[in-house]
Amino acid sequence: MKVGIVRFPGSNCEDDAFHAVVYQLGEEAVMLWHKDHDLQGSDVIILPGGFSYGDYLRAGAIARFSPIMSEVAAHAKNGGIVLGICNGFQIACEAGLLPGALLHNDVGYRSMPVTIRVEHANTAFTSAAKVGQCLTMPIAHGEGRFAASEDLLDELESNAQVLFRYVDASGETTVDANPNGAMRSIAGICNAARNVIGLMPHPERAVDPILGSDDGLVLFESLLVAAHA
Amino acid sequence: MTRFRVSVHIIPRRGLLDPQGKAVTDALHTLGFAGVGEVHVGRHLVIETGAKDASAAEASVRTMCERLLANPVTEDFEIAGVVKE
Amino acid sequence: MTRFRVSVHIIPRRGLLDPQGKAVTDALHTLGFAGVGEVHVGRHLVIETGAKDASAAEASVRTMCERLLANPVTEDFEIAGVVKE
Amino acid sequence: MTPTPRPGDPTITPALVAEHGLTRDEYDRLVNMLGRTPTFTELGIVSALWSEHCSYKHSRPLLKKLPTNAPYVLQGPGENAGVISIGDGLAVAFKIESHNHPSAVEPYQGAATGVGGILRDVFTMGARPIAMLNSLRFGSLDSARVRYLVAGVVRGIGDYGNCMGVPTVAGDVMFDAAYEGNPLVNAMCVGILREDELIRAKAQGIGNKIMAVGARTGRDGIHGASFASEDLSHNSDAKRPRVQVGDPFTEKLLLEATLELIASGHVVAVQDMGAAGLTSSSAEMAERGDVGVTIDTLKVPVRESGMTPYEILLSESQERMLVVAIKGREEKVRAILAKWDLTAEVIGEVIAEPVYRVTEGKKVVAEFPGTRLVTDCPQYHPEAKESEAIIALRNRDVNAIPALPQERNSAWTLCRLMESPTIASKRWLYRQYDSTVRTNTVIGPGGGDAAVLRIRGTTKGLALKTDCNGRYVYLDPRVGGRIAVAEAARNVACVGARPMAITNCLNFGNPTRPDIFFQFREALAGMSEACVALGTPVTGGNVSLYNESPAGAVYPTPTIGMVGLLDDVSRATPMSFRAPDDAIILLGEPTDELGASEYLAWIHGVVAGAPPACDLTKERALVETLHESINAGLLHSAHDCSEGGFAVAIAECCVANPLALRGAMVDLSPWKALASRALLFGEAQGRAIVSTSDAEAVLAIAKKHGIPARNIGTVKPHNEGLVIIVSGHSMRSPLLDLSSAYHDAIPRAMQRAPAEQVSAELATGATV
Ligand SMILES: Nc1ncnc2c1ncn2[C@@H]1O[C@H](COP(=O)(O)OP(=O)(O)O)[C@@H](O)[C@H]1O
Ligand SMILES: [Mg+2]
Repeated sequence: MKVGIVRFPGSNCEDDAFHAVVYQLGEEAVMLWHKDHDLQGSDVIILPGGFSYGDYLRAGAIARFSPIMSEVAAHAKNGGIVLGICNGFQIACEAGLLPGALLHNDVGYRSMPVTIRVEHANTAFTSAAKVGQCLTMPIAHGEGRFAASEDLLDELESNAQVLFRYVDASGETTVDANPNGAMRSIAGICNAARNVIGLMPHPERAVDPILGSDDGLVLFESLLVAAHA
Repeated sequence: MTRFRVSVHIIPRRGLLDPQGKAVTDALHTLGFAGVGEVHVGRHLVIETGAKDASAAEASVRTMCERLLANPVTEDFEIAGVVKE
Repeated sequence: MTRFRVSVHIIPRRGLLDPQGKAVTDALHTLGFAGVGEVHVGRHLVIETGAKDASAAEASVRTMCERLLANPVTEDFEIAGVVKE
Repeated sequence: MTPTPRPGDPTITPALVAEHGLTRDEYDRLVNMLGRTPTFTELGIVSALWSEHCSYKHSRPLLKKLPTNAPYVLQGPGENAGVISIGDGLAVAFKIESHNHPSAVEPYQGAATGVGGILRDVFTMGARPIAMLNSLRFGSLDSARVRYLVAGVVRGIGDYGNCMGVPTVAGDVMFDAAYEGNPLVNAMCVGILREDELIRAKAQGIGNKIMAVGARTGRDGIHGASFASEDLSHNSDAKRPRVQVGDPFTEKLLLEATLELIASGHVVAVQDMGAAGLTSSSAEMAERGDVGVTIDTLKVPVRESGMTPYEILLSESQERMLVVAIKGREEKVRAILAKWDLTAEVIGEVIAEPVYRVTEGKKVVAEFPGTRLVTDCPQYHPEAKESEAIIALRNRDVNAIPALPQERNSAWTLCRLMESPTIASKRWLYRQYDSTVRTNTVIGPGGGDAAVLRIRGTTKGLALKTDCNGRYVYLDPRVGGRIAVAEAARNVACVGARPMAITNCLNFGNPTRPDIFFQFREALAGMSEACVALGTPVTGGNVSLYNESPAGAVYPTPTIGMVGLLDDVSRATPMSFRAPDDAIILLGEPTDELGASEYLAWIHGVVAGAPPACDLTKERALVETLHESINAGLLHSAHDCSEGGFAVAIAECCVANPLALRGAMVDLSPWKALASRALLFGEAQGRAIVSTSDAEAVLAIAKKHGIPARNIGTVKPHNEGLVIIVSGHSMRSPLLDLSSAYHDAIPRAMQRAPAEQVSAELATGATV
């Protein structure tokens, strides 16, 4: 599997994604420059976390116009896997690759571990996980409150596009377990075709027990399965 | 080409939770401004641009809003003024 | 007491760096809006408040700006409109 | 060439000279150096370079006495940052800096630009920043203004570091009325580099080009350096336009571009444009290289039209740097910057002629002979005399202070202390800091006595912590200076590291006051003694004087930033108890000392008594005991006793990790000769509480190093609470009480004033 990680000006989690793929998963990864038009034959594209263009105006609003995004969109359209983490999720929403929007947290910036529950396993990023499985990993964001119209939310639910929800230690969604006020506790979603996935928590920061959790590994392992399918 | 200064309001769509507006309301109440009701917080942009006339300037800023400045999922925009420099 | 809707612009003070405005200018240039000069990004607040008349409403919002809404060190404000509800 | 005044320049009058902060003597010195009257531009340059902030005119003679050597020190004081070797061809660059005055005026931007400045100091050495720390001092949280400052400072630190993608991993925060009008905001940055990529800020190579890199120059922050060298008075409000606005996005681009530039070999020197901007960076680079330079202000990219040379030279616009490019490589430098959407312009040259010359096009506007602008700066040796009032405070018999009636129940006292904001959990702050980005944070904020970062490609880890108890330094500067270093060393030892070196930020009042200069001299002496004893040289730092408000000077606060090295990062040890049934061992010995304690300050409102004694031989033995026990894999947790003494320390071991509360049962009967409040809440130094499943082995190691150690009890499940047997009584504290006191105190205090917070939040357009 070859993973292409896009470097936008202001990205800052691209090395973390690289390490997760190359050292923890043992797969190949390349850095893609946002001004280029070449995905270098990548099977999976990761839009990493960070503050592309400083998150000025709105998180992800400016990055979506980077030259490489037209290639990423074409890749997605052809069924290629695209994974947006944190700022990458925001970029994917702004680019229209994913529905909805990410607004300012109701409580300000939050950096802390959260637990998310896997809602569906039938995507390239969750296939190795079990439905209902709870994973612990860090969040670190100020604009992660997922929002959409009630109609769109219903549609996402009925299409099984809500992939992750914030939950408490016992696996239940509660107001206290929701770190940013996200509607319906949504932490991550996929598109209707299920090949574009976005989430606010950082699975690439939870791939090594010495850092407190390796719960994110199962998600990256899912990518392997999908890429070799 | 004439230079214009176009100002735009970008406003969070009604119905979406506006934590910032709420925080401001609460703060104003704490400070004793009891009569304050709802507060809405949006963005105010002032864009200097060249155009052949005021309506061309406005049209061009409208396009900027649609493409970049406002998020169509969560925000509305209005052109608040067009002034010749 | 009448209800008023007062709108306020809060703008980064001239001369101070406006990183947000600069990023938006650059992005608009990239998008092909070549005629764009400077862009400034501030906040637009709409405050509902009760007052005996329009000028009292305006005066009260002015105090709110001075005390809370605008940062006196880095921002200026202007009352953009007072409308009876 | 003799510079000519520019049309419109004000004439040089005694009043203008005074306005520029130069004394009569300093002005005479300048006229002597030039052999003529200075131009307005020259007066501006000298005013900045001879300000306390840039020239260290009151502190340099004493700073020279600090120990700075160790075989592994690659770069000591005098550069943008200090650098030590950590083996495997790797080195660590680190430095701490203050942004106290700007933060007092505009907390958000002041703190943010402080973070930006210290980051640049580290990456201009060729190092990639891997961690940030912050050391903060505020007045009481009862004050709305203080809460406003806390909210703004913390958000400023967070927003800047978070955007840069550098984790903020540790720090320390204290609250005391002494800091009410003048908060302290010290930020530390740590970076990693390959030893062979180390670059210095030394102009060299005649004909090489001086290039301005990064953001454009605006009118912001003109005279910030001299501003930082004045007392904060009500008058400071009038100086508000000097506030600078940070742009972390541009800084992130500058970081990437700079590292690429250094790796490319096209530049021979890199220097941050910090305080006093272009003037100070160019003059200091020239002085280090002992070369001449010439700068043309017309070539400097500006943000506003009509800027004068005076303004361009003194502007403190952020996110800018100066590089010396090898002649002929200018285009290559430009190309690298352009990749990151940044500009680089040639603004000057390294010249053979020994002058510092500034031109505006062809016209010379300032010229100084050789490097005398820097080297001829005045130095002062002020008078030092201890304040009688402080001597009286120190000599007060604090043991005679009667206990409050509620204190008959020591569990009450403990619970109150746990909610003192100085002791309470700082999670409200650090949950606003990304602490996990870069995926190296093995122990983050709140997890251990120091932060631990792994070093990829090795088995090693770095331990980092800032510390300083200004109250100790106030009551006895010599002892307080020692303790600041000793506590920082203890903290990195508690996570398993060997203390290696320190950086320091000396926050003091007005040095021309004899009582303040006494504090400065003595605190430095104490620091030096501790650095020698503990083998931790000083590699750099920062001096911030004139930290005074109308209410008086802050506590003298020499903040220590300690770097330690773990050979095996997998041994990194947390502060919280883990396994029930583990033995609890107290390393070190309680005493009857109660002076200068948090107990007296928080429970009795008394700041008095002598601070606890600090025996540096014992401190070293403790560090070695901790290091050896942890490396032998013997310890499950380690936590030192600091503010709040033994009782607070053990309560923290029980409740610091809210997801895994642990009880404990300990018996202090062996020390029944001591008064129980000194035993419980006194702050005797040289102690740590450790837990282990092999008490014998730990006691043996302690014995070998000659420190007292005793098995005092066991870790228990959470439902058994904390039980301390003291003077024949069982003192019982339910964990939920301790935990909520400890974890909720600061959030509760900060909630009290939504109004002030919101205004801070709105101030920069960032949203809630
Ligand atoms: N401003 C801060 N930023 C990040 N972490 C902090 C800050 N202040 C305190 N911490 C963290 O909280 C924990 C307790 O700090 P402190 O009370 O200073 O410890 P000690 O008293 O043992 O020296 C440490 O892990 C420290 O790094
Ligand atoms: Mg503490």
